[in-house]
Amino acid sequence: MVKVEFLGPIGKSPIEVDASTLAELAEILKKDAEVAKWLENSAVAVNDTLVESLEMKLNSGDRVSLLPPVCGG
Amino acid sequence: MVKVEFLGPIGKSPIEVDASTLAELAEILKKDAEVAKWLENSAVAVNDTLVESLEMKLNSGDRVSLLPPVCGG
Amino acid sequence: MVLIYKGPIDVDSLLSRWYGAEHNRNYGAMVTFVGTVREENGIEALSFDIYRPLLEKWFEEWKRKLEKEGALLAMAHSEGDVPVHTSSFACAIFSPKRRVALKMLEAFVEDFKANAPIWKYDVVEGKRIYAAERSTPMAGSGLLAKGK
Amino acid sequence: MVLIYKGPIDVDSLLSRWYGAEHNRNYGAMVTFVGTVREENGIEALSFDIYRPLLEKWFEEWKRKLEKEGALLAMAHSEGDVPVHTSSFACAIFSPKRRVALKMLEAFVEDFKANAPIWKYDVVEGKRIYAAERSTPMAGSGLLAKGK
Repeated sequence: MVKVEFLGPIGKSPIEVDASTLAELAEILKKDAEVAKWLENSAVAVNDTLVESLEMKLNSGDRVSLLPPVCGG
Repeated sequence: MVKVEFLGPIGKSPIEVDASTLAELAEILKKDAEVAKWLENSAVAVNDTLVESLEMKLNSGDRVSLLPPVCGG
Repeated sequence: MVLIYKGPIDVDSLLSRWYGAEHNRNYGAMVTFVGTVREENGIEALSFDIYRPLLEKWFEEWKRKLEKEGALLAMAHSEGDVPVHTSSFACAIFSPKRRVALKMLEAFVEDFKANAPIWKYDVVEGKRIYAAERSTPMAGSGLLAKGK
Repeated sequence: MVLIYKGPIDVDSLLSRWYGAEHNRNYGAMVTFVGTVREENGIEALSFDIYRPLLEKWFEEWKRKLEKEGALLAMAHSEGDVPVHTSSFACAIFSPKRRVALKMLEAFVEDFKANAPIWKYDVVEGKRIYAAERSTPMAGSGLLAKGK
């Protein structure tokens, strides 16, 4: 199982899902209306490292974070 | 008479000279060895306004300042 | 390490602390940036969420970049509510050379705005409203919207 | 008006004074630059001469330029001896917009170096030596070397 957390304004509690790649996770999240609208403009981190490829393998216990548009300062 | 003051590192006391234009003043200062070497890289102010033309008329009581290369900060 | 304040930054003591720690280490230039909450659109405050693990990584990368230029970077940010006319962000760069400090301050602050994992909310009548229009998708955003 | 210090600037109280006077006037960004005397070439201190009337004119022109952008400029400089690891120059820009503050800080500091009527001396074994090689002729220099 992979833990998915939704940062900042997404305002949703973490969920646990069964996915072995980011591409699989993407398909699962697209079906969640609350989350789907954030996918287009959110960055993705796996275990606190920003990632850029959907092919990335996920292992049980991995933590995936969705980071919506930012504005510090 | 015009008062000429020498700022910063020129380190010379002010002098009074008889000159009716900056061009005339330039000829006088070129004859002063102590001052001549500073003319090439000094800016000139008349009554605390920087000037750019040798044709400028000088009136009795005017104050001319020589400003050698600067380095603040 | 990024200094995180709960609420507004105490700017006087922060700048004094930074200057005090570094002025005798032979840096010729200190530049600082302080961001203060403006009164506009009827807000009472801004409020911030921070994702600390990634903020720390992002900051340490910038710190290393500046170290290569012989310069030192320090940063503080607020979490939670920051009332109008108080400050939520501060940073300082110490450098032997003034040009490095001036160039890097601008580059750092612009990248901070675009990529530091911090979320901003307007606080109006006690309610937090995400500042969506002023926010920027981080580099690499939209990955999970791709695919089939 | 430029604040002139006899000897080193008290940076803590100066920055605190500037921030304190302006943070509640709805400027979103404060940027500051502080110049500190580096220990190099065996100097004990730097020393400065200032020609105040022209410094004031030069500064007021910059102040007006920044006011057109909605920004506020403040500056302090030392006269006389400033020991190694103490500070001789400070400035601050307050602006509603961060980009104006960042751009203008760089432009102001560079023009300050090139055109503010201030002369610098190294102090070595109590003697003042004009820093000729690090100095820049002001705009328009050489006028009196022209002619016949």
